[in-house]
Amino acid sequence: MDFILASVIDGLLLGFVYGVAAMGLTLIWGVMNVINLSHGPIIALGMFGVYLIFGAFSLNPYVAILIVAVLGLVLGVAIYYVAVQRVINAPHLSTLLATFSVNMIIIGLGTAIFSASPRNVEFSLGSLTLGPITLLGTRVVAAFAAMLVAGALYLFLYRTRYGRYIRAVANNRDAAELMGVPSNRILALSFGLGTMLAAIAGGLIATFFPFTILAGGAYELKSFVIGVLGGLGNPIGALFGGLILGVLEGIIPTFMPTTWVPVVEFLLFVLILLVRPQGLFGAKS
Amino acid sequence: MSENKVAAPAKKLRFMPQLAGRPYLGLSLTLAVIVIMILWPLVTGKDITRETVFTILLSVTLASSLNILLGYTGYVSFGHVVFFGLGGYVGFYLLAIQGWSLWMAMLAGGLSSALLAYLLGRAILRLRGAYFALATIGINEAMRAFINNFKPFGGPIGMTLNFQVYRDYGGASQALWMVFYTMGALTLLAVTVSFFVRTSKFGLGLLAIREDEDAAEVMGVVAPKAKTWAYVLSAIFPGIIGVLFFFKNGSIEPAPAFRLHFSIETIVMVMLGGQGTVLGPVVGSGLYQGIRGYLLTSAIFKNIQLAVAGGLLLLIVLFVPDGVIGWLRHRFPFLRRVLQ
Amino acid sequence: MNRKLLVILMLLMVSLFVACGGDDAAAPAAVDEPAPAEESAAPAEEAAPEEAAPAPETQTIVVGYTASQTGSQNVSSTRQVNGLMLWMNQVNAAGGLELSDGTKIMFDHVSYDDESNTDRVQELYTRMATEDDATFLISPYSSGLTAAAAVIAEQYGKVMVTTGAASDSTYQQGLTTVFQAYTPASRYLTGAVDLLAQLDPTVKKLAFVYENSKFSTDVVNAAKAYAESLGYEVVLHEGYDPETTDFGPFINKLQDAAPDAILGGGHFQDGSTFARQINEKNLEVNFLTLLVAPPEPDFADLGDAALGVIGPSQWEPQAAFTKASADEAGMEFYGIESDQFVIDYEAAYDGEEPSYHSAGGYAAGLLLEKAIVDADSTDPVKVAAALDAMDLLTFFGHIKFDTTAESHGLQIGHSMVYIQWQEDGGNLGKQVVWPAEGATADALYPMP
Amino acid sequence: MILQVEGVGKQFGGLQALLDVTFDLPAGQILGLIGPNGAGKTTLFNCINGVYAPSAGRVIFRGEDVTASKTYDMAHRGLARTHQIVRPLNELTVRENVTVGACFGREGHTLGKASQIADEVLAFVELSDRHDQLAGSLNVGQKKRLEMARALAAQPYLLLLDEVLAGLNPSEISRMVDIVKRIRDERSVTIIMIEHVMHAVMNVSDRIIVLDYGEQIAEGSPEEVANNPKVIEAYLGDPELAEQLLNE
Repeated sequence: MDFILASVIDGLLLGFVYGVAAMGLTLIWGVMNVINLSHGPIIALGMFGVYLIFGAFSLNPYVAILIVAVLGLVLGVAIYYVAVQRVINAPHLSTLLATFSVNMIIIGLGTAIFSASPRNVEFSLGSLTLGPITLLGTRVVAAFAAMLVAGALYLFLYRTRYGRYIRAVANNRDAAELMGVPSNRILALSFGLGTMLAAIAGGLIATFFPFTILAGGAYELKSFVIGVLGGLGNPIGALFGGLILGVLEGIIPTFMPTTWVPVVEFLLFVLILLVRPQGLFGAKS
Repeated sequence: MSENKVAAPAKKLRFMPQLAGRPYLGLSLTLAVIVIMILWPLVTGKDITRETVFTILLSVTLASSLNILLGYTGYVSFGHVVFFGLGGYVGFYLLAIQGWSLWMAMLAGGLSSALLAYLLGRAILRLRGAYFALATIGINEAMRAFINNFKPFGGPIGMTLNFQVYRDYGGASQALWMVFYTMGALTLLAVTVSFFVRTSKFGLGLLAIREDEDAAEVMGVVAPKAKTWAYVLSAIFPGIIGVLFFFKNGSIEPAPAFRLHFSIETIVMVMLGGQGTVLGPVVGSGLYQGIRGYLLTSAIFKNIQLAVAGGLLLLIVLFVPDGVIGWLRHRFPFLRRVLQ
Repeated sequence: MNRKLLVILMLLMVSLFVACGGDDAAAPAAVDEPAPAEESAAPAEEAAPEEAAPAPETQTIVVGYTASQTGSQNVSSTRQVNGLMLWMNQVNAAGGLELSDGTKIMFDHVSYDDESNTDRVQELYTRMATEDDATFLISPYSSGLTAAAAVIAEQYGKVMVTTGAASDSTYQQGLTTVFQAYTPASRYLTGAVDLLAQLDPTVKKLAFVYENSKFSTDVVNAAKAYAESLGYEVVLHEGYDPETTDFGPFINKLQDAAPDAILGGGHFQDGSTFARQINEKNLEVNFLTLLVAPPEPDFADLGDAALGVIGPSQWEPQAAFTKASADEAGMEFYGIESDQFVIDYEAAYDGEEPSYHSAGGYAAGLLLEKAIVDADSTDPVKVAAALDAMDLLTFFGHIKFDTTAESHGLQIGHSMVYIQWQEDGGNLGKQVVWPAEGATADALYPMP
Repeated sequence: MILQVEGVGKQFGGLQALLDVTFDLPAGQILGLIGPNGAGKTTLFNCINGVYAPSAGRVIFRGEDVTASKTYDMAHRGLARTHQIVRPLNELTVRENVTVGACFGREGHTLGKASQIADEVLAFVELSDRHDQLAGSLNVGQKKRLEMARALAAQPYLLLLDEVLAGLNPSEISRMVDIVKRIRDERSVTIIMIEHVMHAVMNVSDRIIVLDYGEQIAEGSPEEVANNPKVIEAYLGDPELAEQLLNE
């Protein structure tokens, strides 16, 4: 019983962070119907951002994440204007390949600069022992940070003017344009927010797992799964999707070999796409 | 959309080969190019040329197969490597563990990929656009994770071939040549199949689906069936050459067999040459491998070859979405007869 | 119209030929070697062999290998290449080898970065075997990459000495030209089981948590069978994927299964992470043996997490393989002695302490050298025959290869030692704890 | 009877788009289908040709119950249609577009035969000179005729025309009306046409059905329908305007 509880809690804490990564992916999909295939490398850049800032200035990693978030936003806006804007109305293949080419560029430059060797942010907040369960400080903080980010995103989308613009553009771009919403700038902002979330997730992961420049790929795939679980285009659903995935990752190893986890995850992913493409919690139709 | 097309020059040539003056000119040209490639290592007499051409032929076959689904039917299969990997695995298992001959193993590899495509096709081809693309990624990853746990196929460490096997094919170095010529023959076959699909009634139905699936169905195209068969056709050759490839490699493991990046590279080759044309994937593969080879070996670019390749891809997607052959066909209408 | 078609046809062909030909023309720029300090001083001959020695008698032999300069295997691989280059520089500095007909053999190398990637390995070994005219090959680091390289060596009939590649299964594929310097994987952890039996005869429950790689699987399969034959109960036997960074699920399972001893790991990165997370999660463990990572000096970076961890090693600086010990055992000794190797290595690489991967790299070169001397030729068939016949002691230990058809090239002479990280006056240090006759300290048990 | 529609209804969520529509259509007639925007005309077409499965009722085509058949089944059975918003296969040539119709329609011709039929049909709709152009590059009037040609190439028994006159100028309209009549007369194809251009539909139809809010409010000859006060009220709104239109 302790074993299952410990596994579930471990999974849940990670699930929050997965949720943040997936929120970024699904926000972009929801607003502009673009699957961002540069999502993984941006997560990796978030990791390296924290690693470098922490290493160079010995800044607290959580302060570093704030800086990384701003950089992530700027990077996303830049990617939008360079690679996405021109093909936003083209067939899906074009946006998939455009964002994938950004993926190649980031990975290529990243490998040249950082090499593909593993890195570690040498940072620890100790651990917290509650009865049979030992929680790592960094993971608990990361889960709280993820909740904060999700809450902030919710407030932004539902309580601010730009948030309303984003929702309007997501709903109907032409209509929003007619009502005077600067849709192109809103799309750029949305893309930036999506990459910002990815970078934050990367930064949080870097505080407890080792990583390489290629490490984002695994989290990108997880984000797909979560996005589909929560409903593509539904950022809040993504947080719940993240929790579900986290719990699954915790629970599955308690009764079968851990290496079966991805089999279950991806089968679930395909199944939900087929049976309930709007996700478990519904999404925009 | 329609404004762009008004500017397109009037086309004077007919599309259907049986009606055109010289029906198979396009095919002959394409095949001639491939035959010359196959003979090239004999001219230089170098093993390394053979290896380079082998890579290009492999790409041509994969790209031409994918083109049937991507270019003709308009479905973006991001996880197409699953057929290469699965076919490779099934064939390798039969070859290495069950002691089948290479030829039977290749056949079995092709058939198992085709069967997988048939079963999957009925289910996932209902999805459109990005959802289909995502589903293919999911299937590839699920398959990789499954094979990683599947003990008969060696699980995570895969399978290796006993070298004694090469003796049946005249020793290791003979076997390499045999593998090369087999690859060449398969490439010719795959391109020929692609041509006949493109110019057949079946192919016309696929093109109609690509342009507007619902309208095509209203006109009587049985889209679910046509799509499934297109999927099956596009899966067979990857399955066959998967066996050949891993036979040459001597071992097979889940990660290299189901490498998502490999699928995406194939899409890039199709795009580069021109999706929906027969010659496009051939030219695209040659160009892509040429560029990649150059970047990998260039003193300036070797460290950032991936970034440079990404930049080129971006330029193509943004500015030449029709690819080389597509662009030539638009720009020089008289070429449409040859560049099919 | 026909002329236009002709022009197009030619254009297409030209473009394709450029595509094919591009690869032929240029070779990937060879990787920059981590330059040993002595290199600049030593091989003037290497720079201009024709002038330094009379032309007809000097033959320069190209040795090809790839290194994982980047990717998951970079730590161990870099040490291995350092060792190999030290050997090459020493041979060349000494004026090369001299055959009985007076021919002088100098060595040169061609190498590339394989990025720890199997596909790259095959591409690059093919290039070295064909385009770069490498006469002999040295393996990359790790069993997985070496298995890929071995295929190419076999296909092109090149003699390859493998190092950093212990997996037994590679040598059971009917290879004829590949020779293993390392003790095979199947004997990696059997000694650890013996050690445990000696430390605490009451222990019964073992757990194996290991990387899903060729090497670790071979290791654990053999160790598990051995342990079970001794009456141990295996309460957990599970593999993790090579790119695993989260060992939480495994640690939870270990907590649940409560074994007396944990054996496993894989390579450097995952092993270090595993040890670190076991420590972070405060898992109670008495005996922890991990593959590959602990013997690496960099393992000390883990601090407390490293303390008490045991690791099998192919070679340790304390190992006393000398000419004297060879004479005592009635064996032939060849090459440098252990002490001298450590001194030379530290001098060459700014005081970097050699690990067994460094020693393995040097040993691979040394074996090749010895085989050429024995064969009195650089002909691959003769060199392979010399390797087949080899039975000697080096600074690296006893070397002898299996010559049966089933597992040709498998190392059957060499054996392992086991180290443990112990605290000595506030400093972490490696101590040899097994086998008893070579031990420099008693094993800490239970581990702190 | 070539087509019998029996009590067909269609509901989308809470919206009742069609309710209990019933009519018979004998072979060789031209049936006009009129009604205000949103009356459910296109929905009725969609229920007949299989785009939607009706929520209630039956569709019988040439004596067989074809309710909720797939669109391609209906095409094979000899039903062809055009779309209100044209759907050309943009990247294919005009001729290829029409060939698709012939290849996959009722007869399922081979490619060679189909392209002969395509040439013939293109001549019939007066698009021969455009046959090698990409369909996407045609103007609206040409696209409408292309839609028609594609449907005709299938050699259907029944042709559903959805606002083929919308967006055409007067000369194009009279040309199209002429084509519609010739389809019935020369090719003995039964036709149902949705139309807003009153004088045209009154002119060519043998019979007219009027839909309003999904319900069938009138049926009869053009004169009967035109003089039906319910129709004038519901559909035409202003009786005077209606009269004006009829007299055009």
